[in-house]
Amino acid sequence: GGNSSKATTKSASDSTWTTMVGDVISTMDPSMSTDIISGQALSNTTEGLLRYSGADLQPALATSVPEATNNGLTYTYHLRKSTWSNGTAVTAKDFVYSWQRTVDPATKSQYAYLFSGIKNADAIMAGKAKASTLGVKAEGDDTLVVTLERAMPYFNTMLASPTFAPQSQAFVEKAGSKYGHSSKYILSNGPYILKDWNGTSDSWTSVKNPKYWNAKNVHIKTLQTKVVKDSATALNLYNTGKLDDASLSGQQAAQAKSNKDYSALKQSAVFYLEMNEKKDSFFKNTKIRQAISMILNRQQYISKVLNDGSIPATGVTPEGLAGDPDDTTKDFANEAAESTKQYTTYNKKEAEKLFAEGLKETGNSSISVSLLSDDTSAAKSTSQYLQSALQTLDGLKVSITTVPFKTRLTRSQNGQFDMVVSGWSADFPDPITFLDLFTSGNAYNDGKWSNAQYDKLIQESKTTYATDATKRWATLLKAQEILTSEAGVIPVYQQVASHLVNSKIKDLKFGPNGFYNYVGASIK
Amino acid sequence: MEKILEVNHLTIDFNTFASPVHAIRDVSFHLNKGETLAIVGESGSGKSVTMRTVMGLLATNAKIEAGEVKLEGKDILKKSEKELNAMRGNDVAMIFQDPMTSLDPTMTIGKQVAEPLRLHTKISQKAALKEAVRVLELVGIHDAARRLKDYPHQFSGGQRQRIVIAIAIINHPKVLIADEPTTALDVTIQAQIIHLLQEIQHKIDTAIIFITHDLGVVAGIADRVAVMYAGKIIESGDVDEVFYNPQHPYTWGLLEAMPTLETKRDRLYAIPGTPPDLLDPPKGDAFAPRNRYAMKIDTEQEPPFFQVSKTHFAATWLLAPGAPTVELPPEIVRRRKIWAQKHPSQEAAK
Amino acid sequence: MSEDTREKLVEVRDLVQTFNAGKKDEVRAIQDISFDIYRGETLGLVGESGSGKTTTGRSIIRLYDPTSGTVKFEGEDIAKLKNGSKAMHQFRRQMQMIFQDPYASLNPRMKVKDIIAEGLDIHHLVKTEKERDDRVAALLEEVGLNPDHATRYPHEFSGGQRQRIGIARALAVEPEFIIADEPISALDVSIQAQVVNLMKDIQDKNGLTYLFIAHDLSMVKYISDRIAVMHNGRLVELASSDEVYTHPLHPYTQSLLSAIPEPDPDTERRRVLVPYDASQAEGDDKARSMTEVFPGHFIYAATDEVAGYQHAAQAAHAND
Amino acid sequence: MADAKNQSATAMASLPKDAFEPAQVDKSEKERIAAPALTFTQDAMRRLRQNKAAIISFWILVVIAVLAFGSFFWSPADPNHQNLTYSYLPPKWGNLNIPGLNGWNNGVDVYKANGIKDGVYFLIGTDGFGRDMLSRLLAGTRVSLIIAIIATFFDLSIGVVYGIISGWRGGRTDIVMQRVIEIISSVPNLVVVILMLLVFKPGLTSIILAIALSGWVTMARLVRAQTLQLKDQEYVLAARTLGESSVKIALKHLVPNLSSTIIIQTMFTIPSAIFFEAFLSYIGIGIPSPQASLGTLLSDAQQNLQTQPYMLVFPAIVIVLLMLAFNLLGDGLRDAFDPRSSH
Amino acid sequence: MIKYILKRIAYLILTLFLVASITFFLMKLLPGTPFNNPKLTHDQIALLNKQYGLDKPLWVQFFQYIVGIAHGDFGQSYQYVGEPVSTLIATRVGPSLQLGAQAMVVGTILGILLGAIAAIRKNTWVDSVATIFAILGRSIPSFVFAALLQFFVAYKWGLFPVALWENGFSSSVLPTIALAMAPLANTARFMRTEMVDVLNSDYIELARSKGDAKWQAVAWHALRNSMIPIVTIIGPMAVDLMSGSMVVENIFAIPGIGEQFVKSITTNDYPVIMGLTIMYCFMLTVVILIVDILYGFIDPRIRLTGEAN
Ligand SMILES: Nc1ncnc2c1ncn2[C@@H]1O[C@H](COP(=O)(O)OP(=O)(O)OP(=O)(O)O)[C@@H](O)[C@H]1O
Ligand SMILES: Nc1ncnc2c1ncn2[C@@H]1O[C@H](COP(=O)(O)OP(=O)(O)OP(=O)(O)O)[C@@H](O)[C@H]1O
Ligand SMILES: [Mg+2]
Ligand SMILES: [Mg+2]
Repeated sequence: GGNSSKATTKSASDSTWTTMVGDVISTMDPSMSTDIISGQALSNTTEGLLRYSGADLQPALATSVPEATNNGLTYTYHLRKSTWSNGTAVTAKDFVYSWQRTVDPATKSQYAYLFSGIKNADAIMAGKAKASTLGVKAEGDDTLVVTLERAMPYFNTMLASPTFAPQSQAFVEKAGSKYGHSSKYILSNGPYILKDWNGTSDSWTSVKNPKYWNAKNVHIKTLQTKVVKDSATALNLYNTGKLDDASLSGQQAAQAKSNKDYSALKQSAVFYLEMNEKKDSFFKNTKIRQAISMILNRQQYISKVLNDGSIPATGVTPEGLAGDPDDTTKDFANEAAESTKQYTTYNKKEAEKLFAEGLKETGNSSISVSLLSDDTSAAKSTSQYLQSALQTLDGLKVSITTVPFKTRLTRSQNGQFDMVVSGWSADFPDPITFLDLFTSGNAYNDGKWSNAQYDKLIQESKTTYATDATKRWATLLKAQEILTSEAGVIPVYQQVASHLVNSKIKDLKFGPNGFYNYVGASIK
Repeated sequence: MEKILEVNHLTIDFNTFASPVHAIRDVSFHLNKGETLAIVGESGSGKSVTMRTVMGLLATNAKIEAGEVKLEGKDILKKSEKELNAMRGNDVAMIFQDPMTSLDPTMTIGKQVAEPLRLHTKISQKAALKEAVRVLELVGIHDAARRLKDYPHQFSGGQRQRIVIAIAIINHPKVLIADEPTTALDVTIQAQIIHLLQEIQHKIDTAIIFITHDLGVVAGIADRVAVMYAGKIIESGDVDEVFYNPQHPYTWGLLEAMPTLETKRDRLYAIPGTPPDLLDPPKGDAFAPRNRYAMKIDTEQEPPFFQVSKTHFAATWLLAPGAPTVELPPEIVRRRKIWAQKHPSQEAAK
Repeated sequence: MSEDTREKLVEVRDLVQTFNAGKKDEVRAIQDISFDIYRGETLGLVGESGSGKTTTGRSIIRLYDPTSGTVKFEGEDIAKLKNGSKAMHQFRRQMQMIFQDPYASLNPRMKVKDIIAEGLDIHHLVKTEKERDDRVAALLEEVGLNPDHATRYPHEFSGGQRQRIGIARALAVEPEFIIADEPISALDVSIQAQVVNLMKDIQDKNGLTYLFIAHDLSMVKYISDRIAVMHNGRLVELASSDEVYTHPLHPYTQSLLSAIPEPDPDTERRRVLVPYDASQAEGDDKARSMTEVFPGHFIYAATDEVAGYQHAAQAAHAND
Repeated sequence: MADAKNQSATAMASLPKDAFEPAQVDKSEKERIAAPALTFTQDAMRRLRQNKAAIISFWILVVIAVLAFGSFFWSPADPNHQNLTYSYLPPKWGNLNIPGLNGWNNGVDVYKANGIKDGVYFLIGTDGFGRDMLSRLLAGTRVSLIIAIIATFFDLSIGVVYGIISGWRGGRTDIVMQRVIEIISSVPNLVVVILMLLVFKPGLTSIILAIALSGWVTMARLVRAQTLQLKDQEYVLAARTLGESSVKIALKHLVPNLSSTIIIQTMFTIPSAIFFEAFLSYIGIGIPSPQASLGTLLSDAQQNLQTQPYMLVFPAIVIVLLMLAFNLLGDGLRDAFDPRSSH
Repeated sequence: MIKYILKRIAYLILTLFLVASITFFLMKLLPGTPFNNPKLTHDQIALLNKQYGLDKPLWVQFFQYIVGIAHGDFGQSYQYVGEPVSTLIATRVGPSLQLGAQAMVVGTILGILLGAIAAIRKNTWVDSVATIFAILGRSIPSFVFAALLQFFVAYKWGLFPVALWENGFSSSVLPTIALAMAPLANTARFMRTEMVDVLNSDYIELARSKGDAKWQAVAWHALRNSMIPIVTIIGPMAVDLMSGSMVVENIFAIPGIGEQFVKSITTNDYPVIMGLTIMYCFMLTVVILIVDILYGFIDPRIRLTGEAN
């Protein structure tokens, strides 16, 4: 149904919103997409059960945001009537098919693990069960029942992610290997339809989908996206009116802060320093880790060097990710930081003292380590700062090893490092997406920090307190406090994306899952 | 006889990084209509520089210190660049030493031969090419019409030199300067080219200045001869005068040093030493250090021209009144004998 | 013919030298030539440019390996000398070369002293530095140069001086046989005689044998005992130098001689060029070889032409 | 010639009495060499000295090299020392109020705005980490020069030897070696370098190695071509007829006469290497931080072009000076070593 | 001629084969498989390895890779899962070729002019200015130069689009200028040297003595002859353009393969690196071949024999 696009783009050229990203869309297959760029594109073209409007989780294809039943193990969604852009109806079966497809190992989805917790998902992924046994059932065309293996109080928050969007079996099978590789092989049920995208294009256009159930609330007719890698170029383009939204690099952001168009988007992403306790036993010493954390002058680093609006991290969970179930004005990260602030605050004296003690305890007179870093510009500057800051500790020598980004990931994974700065961005807006990482045995726990109490608390949050929001909150807070005070990993900063956004746009909301929601937004 | 070209007191220096090179030092000569003047002299004696001056093609670092070059009475040193362009290839034309390098390797010979015509007359390309064919046939390129589109590398050395000659004569120049046109060629081809030049001279009645260092070639082609040494003309006269009644010891040396097919002696006469460095020419007569007859005055003062006959001059103190009579080398004695036979009336000078 | 009385120093037999054999740009530089050089004589080699003179010289001194045929030096086939062998070493001493270009034949980055002494060093002819210097000084003196110039560089010398340095280098190893490849063509007229005289003096003094290559026939005649005329990679005539000049038999030689300019206006005025048509005397398919048509006088001729040449030779001599 | 007579008449009048005595000509005068004794290199150097641009370039290079390598021993500050309070300070020369050098940037007195103590100033400013840019520039120039020089050294050793062997041996050896070169040079050297950097561990050594491995081809080609010419030179033939061995001929006759080609090519290789490192830094696989090189300084500065333009200016001046100087010196050397060019 | 071209094509294939093999094995030397992502289960990894043929013995992989290349199949990108490398290249090669060609044409033509002027006015201020200009062109890294062009010419003065590949020709102007600087400088240098030689040659003197004015001698005789050696540096310059294009495409946000190459390097997308390497080689060898053939047309003295030189 792309007929209307011609008319819309022509009649309302002012109703076009042009934005930029740093890279191309990798895939438009919801099962395969993992990055933020394809995620945004998918969130424009697909409609899942729920949708974030700012921090609000709102019903989308589901008529309401249901509560869990059956001890938190069952969720039942009632679907409203809606159609795909080719006119066929979107049914509960499309969800079942989509989810099963993603979990099926044959699909090789990297995000399949997000389904872990849904009944049989782990078994399917391990190849021990058939995809059809996944705990998701269509009851008729408009009811979807999800059965979990364990209570996941944050389950609804995940559903706003494109990974949980519906897919039409008929379409997917017809498209075959080309599915999601060009506009022709994409089926939309969301607010927009992706046009002139060939799989590797450097720019793409999303035009309003007239068949979208909520089309009346889609006011911006056309979204244009350009790939611009150089930040100076982006700024020049913005200044010449070629872009309505440009992201800024550090110094640009620092200068733009007084600009009325300036907008800082807190990302649910935190960068933290991991120390390889398995390789270097001295890192098992808490005092050494604490000293390292306390020698970092995060505030100064961020305001002087990074300067892109990022904020010091007080823990691994980013600010603005999750609110206290009892008092939504209270933020998890802030609450957790209250008691652990001193461990993430610059305190040279204390750090030196702790480090000296730590050295003595481990029987080292000095240690020399290498800091693994990659060649992205943020990583480069962070590692340089870290090196310089850490070396102010007597007896600590740091060298930097720079490798390409992907190699850095591989090496982190394989434990080939002494220290490494890693980043994690939320899969869904719940602290557990971060805290889970540092349990013993988690594949992402590169530093192999291990704390029995921490493990127990995380476990309890998933079991004992799974359905008790308040208790669960407290448990997670406690866990984070342990992680921070023990300096199991050392949080450095939370990423904030500085943008210049044309002020002609109204009601453009940025969700905690990292995506803009263009539904409801309009241009003056 | 009508003088077509006159060079008077030409003096040229070259600026080089070290110090000025005094390449031409007060050179005077003239060229009559239709005659052939040969200029002989060894490498670096200033033959080419003199001819470039006549063509108005001196290098940028050259400085004309004095003198005039009159073509049909007009001083070309005073001509504008435009007038010079109109003169070159039309009134005066030049043939260069090396046929291998003096043709543009990337242009067909037809175009190259026709170029002077196109430059100096308002003739169509077609007509110019037709004329080129005619001239090429004239210089002995067979089947010229067919070869117009060929490139220089498709011709032999001798043929190329003929093409160069064709370029020079296509506009029937009044003066044709041939700067060592045969030095790079074989004797057999050299003989053909010289023969060809003579023929052409008869046909188009041009005056030729022929530059060479080979006295044998001179004997064959010249009406008059000028001998240059170290930037000066040291002897000039009719060809018979220079060959049979030479006056300058350098000319003697050259004639003696060349074995003829008849002469066979134990040793050749060799002029000792090497030509002077024009950066720093010796005081007095530049030839004095190599002159077996050198007198004291030779090392102190440059000899002026002494007139031997109406047409014959030589710059050597040996001709000065009061200079001693020297014992002539046998080869010169032999030549003087021939001179005496030819001019029984006139006693050979000294 | 009196060859039995003289010792053959160099024997060239059926020498063929083809460059880039089998390729498109194949050049048959020498096509089957044979001649001898006797000890103590000077053999002049003349011919037009590109006729294969240089190639002949270089093949004899084994700068090229011949395509076929043999070159014997003092009775030994030089092709059998192995690189690096003692015999080869010895051969490199006995035969030397003087080159055409006085500018290209001296390494611009070496002092005159080291250029001349290079052979001394290679053949270990001097033991001490002093002996080396003395030897170089003596050689410089011998070629008429100032021994003080030993520490100068080649570019400071004039062409004639450089050519004399080249001669000194060749003489340093006391060779028996010297190939002089157009040693004077690049020199000024006033200098040429210096070099020719020098070569002659040295020959008289040291009993050297020369192969003297040139295209200036007057000089060649002056210095040579016998003259070989080359054309198109072939030897066309070989005889004593007087014989070649006075009684040239081969049409090419006749043409060549008719073209030599002489510094004599009267002679020049009488000059008649004899054109040469190669297709008649070489170009057709007749099998030709060097044939002695008069004692000591060889002509490149086919069997049916021999009689004519013999007749011409006898007629010419009868007129003397 | 009309007045030749008059001339002779005037000249005659003043002739001394003994004028016609035979002259005592000094025999050595006949073989006199007028020019002073100069080696070929001296002669070339003399010609080089005529070339003002080349001489100025030479001195610029000397100054830059001395400063850069001197900074190994003395530098205004530790190039890697961070002091975040001094972050992004523009150049300031004491209290001189020259625009661009007075501590102002984008209309703000940055020193004042950041409350920097009086008397603290940085001649060419600081970067985001508060590192002294001057020290970094010196150290960076040094690294770039080291890369260039070592890479060139490898390039020379491989390229020259390869070229000489290929040219000298000729025949089949040459054909094979030329094919190899042809194949190597049809792989863009950029690709070679990048592959090298991917396989080896990134860092100074790898960059040098990578540039060296891919850079020798041009040198080899030039040397081969020159060797082909030289080997037919009569002085080489003369050495052969004297029985000189190939190795000795290469050392005594080829290398000295190749030297000008080699020097000149080096003059062009060095700036290419510097340039190449800059490029690698831009695409993110250059010298690892915190080390500075001209490339990293420039690519950092390019990102801040609009906000901290001074960060670009000084490294750019240095790289441009280096390039100009090496190129002009190279040109000068080429002319100086070419005997045909008289001035 | 035909034989010559066939022979060259054979070499080209051999070269590509060698390059492909070398790259293939080099890439295999790199540590780690691309899929050791803890988010993936063993099964998934096994399946991915199977999809990319990584489960087979090395020589089988190699064989399949070579066979694939012969059929124009360069495998699939790791980065864009499932996207064929050939599509990736095909969709992006256009802008790069356009820019490269434009830069080459502009650079060589201006370079020839600049070099010629410098040579004609040798040792005057014109020569110095031209020389310095040419060297400056080589002295400023292209990323700096491109950024300056964008900031001043496009942004401050508004003469051309700032970036992006959407205004047709005008989008290509600045990137072309940025790219053309290197070939311009190179050509100018070469041209000057050559022209100085040619202007000293006998045939120019002959032309002048025919009555050609200085400019006529230059235009009719000197230019063409001095341009002959320029042809030989076109190949190397094309290589320069490749590295230049990576930078320029990045800065001007142009969807070309240079930018793709940089990205594949920083993301270890080996199949794409390999594919692009082979493609670069291919383009370069083709350029060299064309240049060699052109050479014969430009210089009548050169006849193409079996020998390449
Ligand atoms: N452009 C120049 N700059 C400096 N010196 C020059 C220049 N042109 C000629 N000379 C010098 O002027 C002198 C005369 O040179 P010219 O070319 O006239 O000699 P020539 O008699 O023609 O010699 P050849 O027989 O070698 O052609 C020489 O010493 C030469 O070095
Ligand atoms: N190395 C080589 N490769 C290919 N062809 C060659 C080689 N050397 C000589 N020739 C060719 O062989 C032929 C004979 O050359 P050669 O040098 O022996 O002649 P020449 O009689 O010495 O001539 P010149 O009088 O010009 O010195 C010529 O056609 C020449 O081009
Ligand atoms: Mg001359
Ligand atoms: Mg020869």
